[in-house]
Amino acid sequence: MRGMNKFGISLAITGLVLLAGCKDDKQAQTQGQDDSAAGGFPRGKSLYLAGSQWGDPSTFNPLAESWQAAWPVSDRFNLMYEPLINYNSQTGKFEPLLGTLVLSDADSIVVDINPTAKWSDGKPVVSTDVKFIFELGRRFKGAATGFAIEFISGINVDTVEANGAKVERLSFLVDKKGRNNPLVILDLLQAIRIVPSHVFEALLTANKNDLAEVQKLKIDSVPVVSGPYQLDSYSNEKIVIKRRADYWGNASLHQGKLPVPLFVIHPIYKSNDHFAIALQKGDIDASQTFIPRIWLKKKDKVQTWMDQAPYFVSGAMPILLINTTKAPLNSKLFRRAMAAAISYSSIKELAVSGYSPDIQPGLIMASSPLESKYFVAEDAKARGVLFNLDSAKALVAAAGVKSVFKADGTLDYMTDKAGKKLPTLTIKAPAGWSDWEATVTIAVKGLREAGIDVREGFVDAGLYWPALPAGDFDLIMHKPASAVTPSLPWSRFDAVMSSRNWKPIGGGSSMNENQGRYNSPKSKEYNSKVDSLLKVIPITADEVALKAAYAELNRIFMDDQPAIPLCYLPEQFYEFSVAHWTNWPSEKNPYGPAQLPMVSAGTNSLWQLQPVQ
Amino acid sequence: MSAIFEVENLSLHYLSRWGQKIHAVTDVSFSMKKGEILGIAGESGCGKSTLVNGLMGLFIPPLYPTSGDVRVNGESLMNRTPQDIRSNILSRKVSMIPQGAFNALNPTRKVKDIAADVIVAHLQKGGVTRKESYDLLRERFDLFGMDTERILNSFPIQLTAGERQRSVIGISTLLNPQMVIADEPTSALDVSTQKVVIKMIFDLLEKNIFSTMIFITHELPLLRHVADNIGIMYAGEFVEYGTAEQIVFDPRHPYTKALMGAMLSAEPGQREKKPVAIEGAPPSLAKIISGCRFAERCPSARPDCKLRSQAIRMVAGRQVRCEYAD
Amino acid sequence: MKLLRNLLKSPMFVIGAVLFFGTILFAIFAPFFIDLKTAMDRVGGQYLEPSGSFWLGTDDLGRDYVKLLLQGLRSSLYVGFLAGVLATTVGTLVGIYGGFKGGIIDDILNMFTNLFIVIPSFVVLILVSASLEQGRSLTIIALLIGATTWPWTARSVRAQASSLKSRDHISLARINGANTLQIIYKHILPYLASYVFMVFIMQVASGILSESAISMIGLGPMDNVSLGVILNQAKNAGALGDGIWWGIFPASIIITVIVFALFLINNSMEGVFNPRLRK
Amino acid sequence: MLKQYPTLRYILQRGVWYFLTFLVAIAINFILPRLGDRNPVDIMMAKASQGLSDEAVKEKRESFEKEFGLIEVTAEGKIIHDANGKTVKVSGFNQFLNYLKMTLSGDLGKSIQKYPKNVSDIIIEAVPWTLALQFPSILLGWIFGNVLGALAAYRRGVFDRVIFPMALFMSSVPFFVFGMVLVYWFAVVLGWFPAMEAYSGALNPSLSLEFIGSMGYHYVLPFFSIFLILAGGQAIGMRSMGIYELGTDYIKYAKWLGLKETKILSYLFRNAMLPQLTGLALSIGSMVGGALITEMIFSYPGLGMAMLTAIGSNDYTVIQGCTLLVTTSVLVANFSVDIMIGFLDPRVKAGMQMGGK
Repeated sequence: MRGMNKFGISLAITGLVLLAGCKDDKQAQTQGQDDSAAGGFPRGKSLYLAGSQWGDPSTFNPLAESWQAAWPVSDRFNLMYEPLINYNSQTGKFEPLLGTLVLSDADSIVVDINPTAKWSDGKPVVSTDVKFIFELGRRFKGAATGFAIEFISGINVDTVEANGAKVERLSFLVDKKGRNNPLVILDLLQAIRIVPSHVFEALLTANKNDLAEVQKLKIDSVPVVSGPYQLDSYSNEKIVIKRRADYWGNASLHQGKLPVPLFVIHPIYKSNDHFAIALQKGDIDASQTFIPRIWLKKKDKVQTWMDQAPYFVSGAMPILLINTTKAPLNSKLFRRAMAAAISYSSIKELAVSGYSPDIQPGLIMASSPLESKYFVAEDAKARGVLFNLDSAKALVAAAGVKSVFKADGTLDYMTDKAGKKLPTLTIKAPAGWSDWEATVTIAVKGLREAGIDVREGFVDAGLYWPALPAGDFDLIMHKPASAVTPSLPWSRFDAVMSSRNWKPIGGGSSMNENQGRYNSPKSKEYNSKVDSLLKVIPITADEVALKAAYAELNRIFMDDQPAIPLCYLPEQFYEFSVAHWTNWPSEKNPYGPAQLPMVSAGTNSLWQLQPVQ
Repeated sequence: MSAIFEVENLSLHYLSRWGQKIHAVTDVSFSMKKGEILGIAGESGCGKSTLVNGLMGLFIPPLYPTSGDVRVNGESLMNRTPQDIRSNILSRKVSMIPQGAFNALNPTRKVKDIAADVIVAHLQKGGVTRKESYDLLRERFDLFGMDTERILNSFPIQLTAGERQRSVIGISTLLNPQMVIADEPTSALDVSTQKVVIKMIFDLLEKNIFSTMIFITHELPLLRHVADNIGIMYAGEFVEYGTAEQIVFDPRHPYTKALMGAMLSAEPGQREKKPVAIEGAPPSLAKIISGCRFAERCPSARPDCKLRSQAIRMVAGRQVRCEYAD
Repeated sequence: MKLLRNLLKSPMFVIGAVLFFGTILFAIFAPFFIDLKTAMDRVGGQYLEPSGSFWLGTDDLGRDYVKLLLQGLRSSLYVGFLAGVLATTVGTLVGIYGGFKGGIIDDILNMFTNLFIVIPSFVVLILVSASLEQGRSLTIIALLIGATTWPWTARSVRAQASSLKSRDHISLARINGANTLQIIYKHILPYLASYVFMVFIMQVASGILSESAISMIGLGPMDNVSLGVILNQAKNAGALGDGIWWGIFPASIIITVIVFALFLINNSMEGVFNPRLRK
Repeated sequence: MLKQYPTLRYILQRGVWYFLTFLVAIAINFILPRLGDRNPVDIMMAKASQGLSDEAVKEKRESFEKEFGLIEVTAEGKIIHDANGKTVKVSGFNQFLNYLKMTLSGDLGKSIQKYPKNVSDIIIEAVPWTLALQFPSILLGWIFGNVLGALAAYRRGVFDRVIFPMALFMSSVPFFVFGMVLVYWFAVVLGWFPAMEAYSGALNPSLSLEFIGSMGYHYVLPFFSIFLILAGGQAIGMRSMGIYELGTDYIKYAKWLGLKETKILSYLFRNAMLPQLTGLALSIGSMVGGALITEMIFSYPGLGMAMLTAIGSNDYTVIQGCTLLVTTSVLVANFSVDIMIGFLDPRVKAGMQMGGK
């Protein structure tokens, strides 16, 4: 026995040493950023927000591409870096931030820079900073904001007198020869966050003017920011930002108040079900992830914008995108047949936990307060297809496709006009995305009952993403224009129907919009109306004309059915817990939009939340 | 001189996993005086080894005593705790030289450590340190004219079969036991090694390290020279028990006769290890046998042999388990 | 026969065999009473509690868990058996051939066996499934499991075969001019049969376990439900947090019971075949 | 040449074999993910190309392809274009050579999803957690299971009749099933222990008592989910081995010699443990596999989680890095156990000498 003991003890000691070693390791990793956290983050002063960072935080560089940057530098989060203006998805209005929107027309968009806006190093935010980021694409091809120059031909700077102070006035000129699209410029103004040019010009100089080198910097040690929070510490488990007492906006935008939470902490969870558990246990205060059966969580103080179904404010529209170049999918009758064979109510109830209102035919989100004004109910009634298996079968027959059923009543295969057997169609969707998998499963069931030979084609996400722009699919799940921006619903139509960059499938061609290759400009059936409407809408100011244009576009969509909208989902699943913080914006207390207090205008609720004593 | 070792009507059985009893040894009695050497012989599977395994009062499952008694110096070994047996009997009073010494040594321990374990286990606490026990060992192993240092410092696998067997004998007799049970100590050895091993055992006897011994072997001629008394076993029973002279030159039980005939006729060196020159096989011991156990194979069996079980009776000065023997 | 009688005396074997064969019979014959064609159909709301009409409730897609679990059970058994048969066949052939033939071929086979034993099979599974083009089917997963677990069979069969090789009756057969195949077929396989059967039992168990583990990490079959897929879906759909025990426990219990039954059978057989354990 | 140094000879022989196995493992690691015709750059471009002009996309693609060693570059690192302005693909064999060179120098490339993060950094960050989670639970489970198994073998009787079926049952429960049951019961229903993560979200890693306490509190459920199941399996194996050893001649002889029970138990344990040691090393592979799911269930930030995230997002370079690490550690574990057994069991070395191989 003695020999064994010795052996066991030595192994145990090895284990302890390794353990100790690992702790040292972890420490080293966060050292230098971590001075305040030695005693932990007091719950009453910390706000836990989740769902925007899934992987290890790799860089906090605002020039890095959005998919690389970590929260809150990525996406449209305004906590560290801020855009010129905020878009309030509840009111559809622009709110001032680093700048104030003065005027927007077909020629230019004019913004005054807020004269009190300051960087954390005390320098004022100036037009040079704005020009730096908006025009970076002119200097470097690899700039993440490079697409801005496709829309903006130039930025004029004037100095004007406003309320007795000198103010820099910026005019963003619409590039008439280019995309000629002031709508997208508005999108850009609320999306592109301004960075301190004096910092980054210096970095560029230090790196031989090589942007790629500068993009590799992590910028994670006391970065110069303009927003209300500053990076405190981060690890693979969470990102912590800390309130800046000297944030310029406290005085100018928030009546001198400080944001209430001292720390905003973003835990990094890897799997969907963990968000639900964390929210229930009060470990996180708000999340923007899909959590099924949210009503079961009410007892655990988890709430949403609305108290009952659909619980969330719709903003995004998952669709089934169709490869319109492939027989029999190239027949609009066949596509309409498919649209009639899918039980939207089942999808709503089972796949998305009832978080969708009843959907209407067409690409305009009828239930959205921002879009409903363009929706024409009569058109939808006259032209749209609703779930109806009999009419689906009739449309299949009308498309010249014959369904062959087996003896037991299940579908065997389809034949075309010539009697030739058609191959089974598949719906491509990323495996493991549970709500999409469920949606596809429900769709397939209805389609097969209607005699349409379709199967689920769940693939690894790594195959899904490249397949989309390449057009490598029969049918594919897709969520076009998923963020609520000023350009909706135009951007959704553009993403599904535009032939602007039409390229045939194959040979490595890729399209970032209209991946179903609808409406080829080279074909005889080319409907030029679509592209001209898409061109005209952004520069139409007249509401009546705008409504007519949208109505016409939507009619074409319903007639041609290049894609099948499946349900309306929120832009973000805004769910919050009142266990530690109260006074969240909600339907009954609608002082802000249904967004987490880190996105666009949702950020303002940071000044309104109240800690639970 | 009174008997130092007595076995009285000893029966032993194995308990199988399925609860089946196998009566491997039935009703064996004998007694030994100091200095006596008892030989036990019989076909393999006759229960010789089982018998000697049951003579130390330590029953290793699945072997269990059924009935009877074993006494050392008049003290019964039955119904004593294993601790008691271990500290008072084993290695000191009765010691075992097991069959197949090839595997009897712990393969991951050096010979000296195994031997030292024995000394440490039996001497009072604080009596002997491990180091002192090594010295003791060396002394004893030197007695045998062996390559002491090498052997003691070797793992069993580094030794030859003969060296291993001699080590086992050395270890078994370390504490000068009153008596030794040697279970076929020379089987599985080549002839010249056999001789060395036998010589060692007799050296030990001569040097008075022990004096009393039960010796199990196939080598009947060897028994004739060595043993004072011989017991012949068949199917778990002693069928004949007498002096070496009586058994070897004047066997009375039909089985003993057959056995002697088979063994003594063969040329030396060509003797079969399994002395089966008799047709048929012993009966299964899983069932209770009512008649004479040898009746099936007995050349002189009579019809009523299978009906009655046989009792020991005295024939020509020795015990015989056959009512018709004369 | 005697063997079977001995086995039947072991309560462990009886329990294991009843559980396992009961499960198999259920998987085979239940579809005559429970219509599996509608297993994937929605029959009610999301996660309905177990009730008279749905004994085990419904899943997140409103499907009847009884049917789903039956389908999953069939898939898991299918994977287990296919993987088990493949691993046992390949392993036995390699093991017998190597163990019996010896020489350079044995050395090479042995090297491969050891190689695949030290390279964890789940690593191979992950790497291969990550590169599968046409999606992962139940059959492909079963074949992959079988293809990575055969070395365990090969190793133990080889040891047995090489100990058999030197036995008298085989040397005799060899002297009498029997060729290798004949010897293997007539003299080695019968001796090994019970042993190979035990190995097979373990391979089936490990096949079922591997499949469920692979499905749990999201690399499961895309064309069918299995018990692992059911668990993975329930976990992804947040059944754990909502206390929906019927989404987790029935499938878990079925996997555990099958594997437990197989372990029981294997261990009781080991007790009978291994004389040391039997004593 | 090394005949007079059997130990050294033995170590060298094993070492060479394991090194060859390592090379094969690298080859497998290289080939398997490349069986399908997918390319890390495609996956990266699907995200990275958004909002870029066609020309910028082409340039970006080429720079990624250069970074991942898919196209030929000049000695100065410039991308080579052919007459048509197209890039020149590196042959599969040369890619393998590069991969081999990089791997042997410890460079595992860059993550696809977390670009430009190095795979080795991801692994270095994750490994301590996996070690912290698995090492104690595997080790303690192994020891506990073996002690239990040895006792069951030695005592048999009621003890065995209770322990054995329980251990058998525990060993047939999949890791993740047990983990989920623990979460459901102790975290969701009873709320005694946290359901996930390695430490409280309110803390940053430090050496404070508070943090260590939090780590311990979060460690309870994952620890038991591995510990109990592992102990079950080990107990079964040890029991078999123990019963086998119990029947051996040397144990009987030791008993007849009157050795103390503890001494005999130590003989038994030590000798029965030798094959168990090999088993420990061999099953580290499957343990890492099983514990991978444990980390997923408990959202533990270790290697399993890193691998799982990589699988979910098709981060092949990370998957490859992780699998290579797992394979390597299994090889190292096996190698060390081989060496250890070489010292502990004289039969092994002697076998080598006698076999003359």
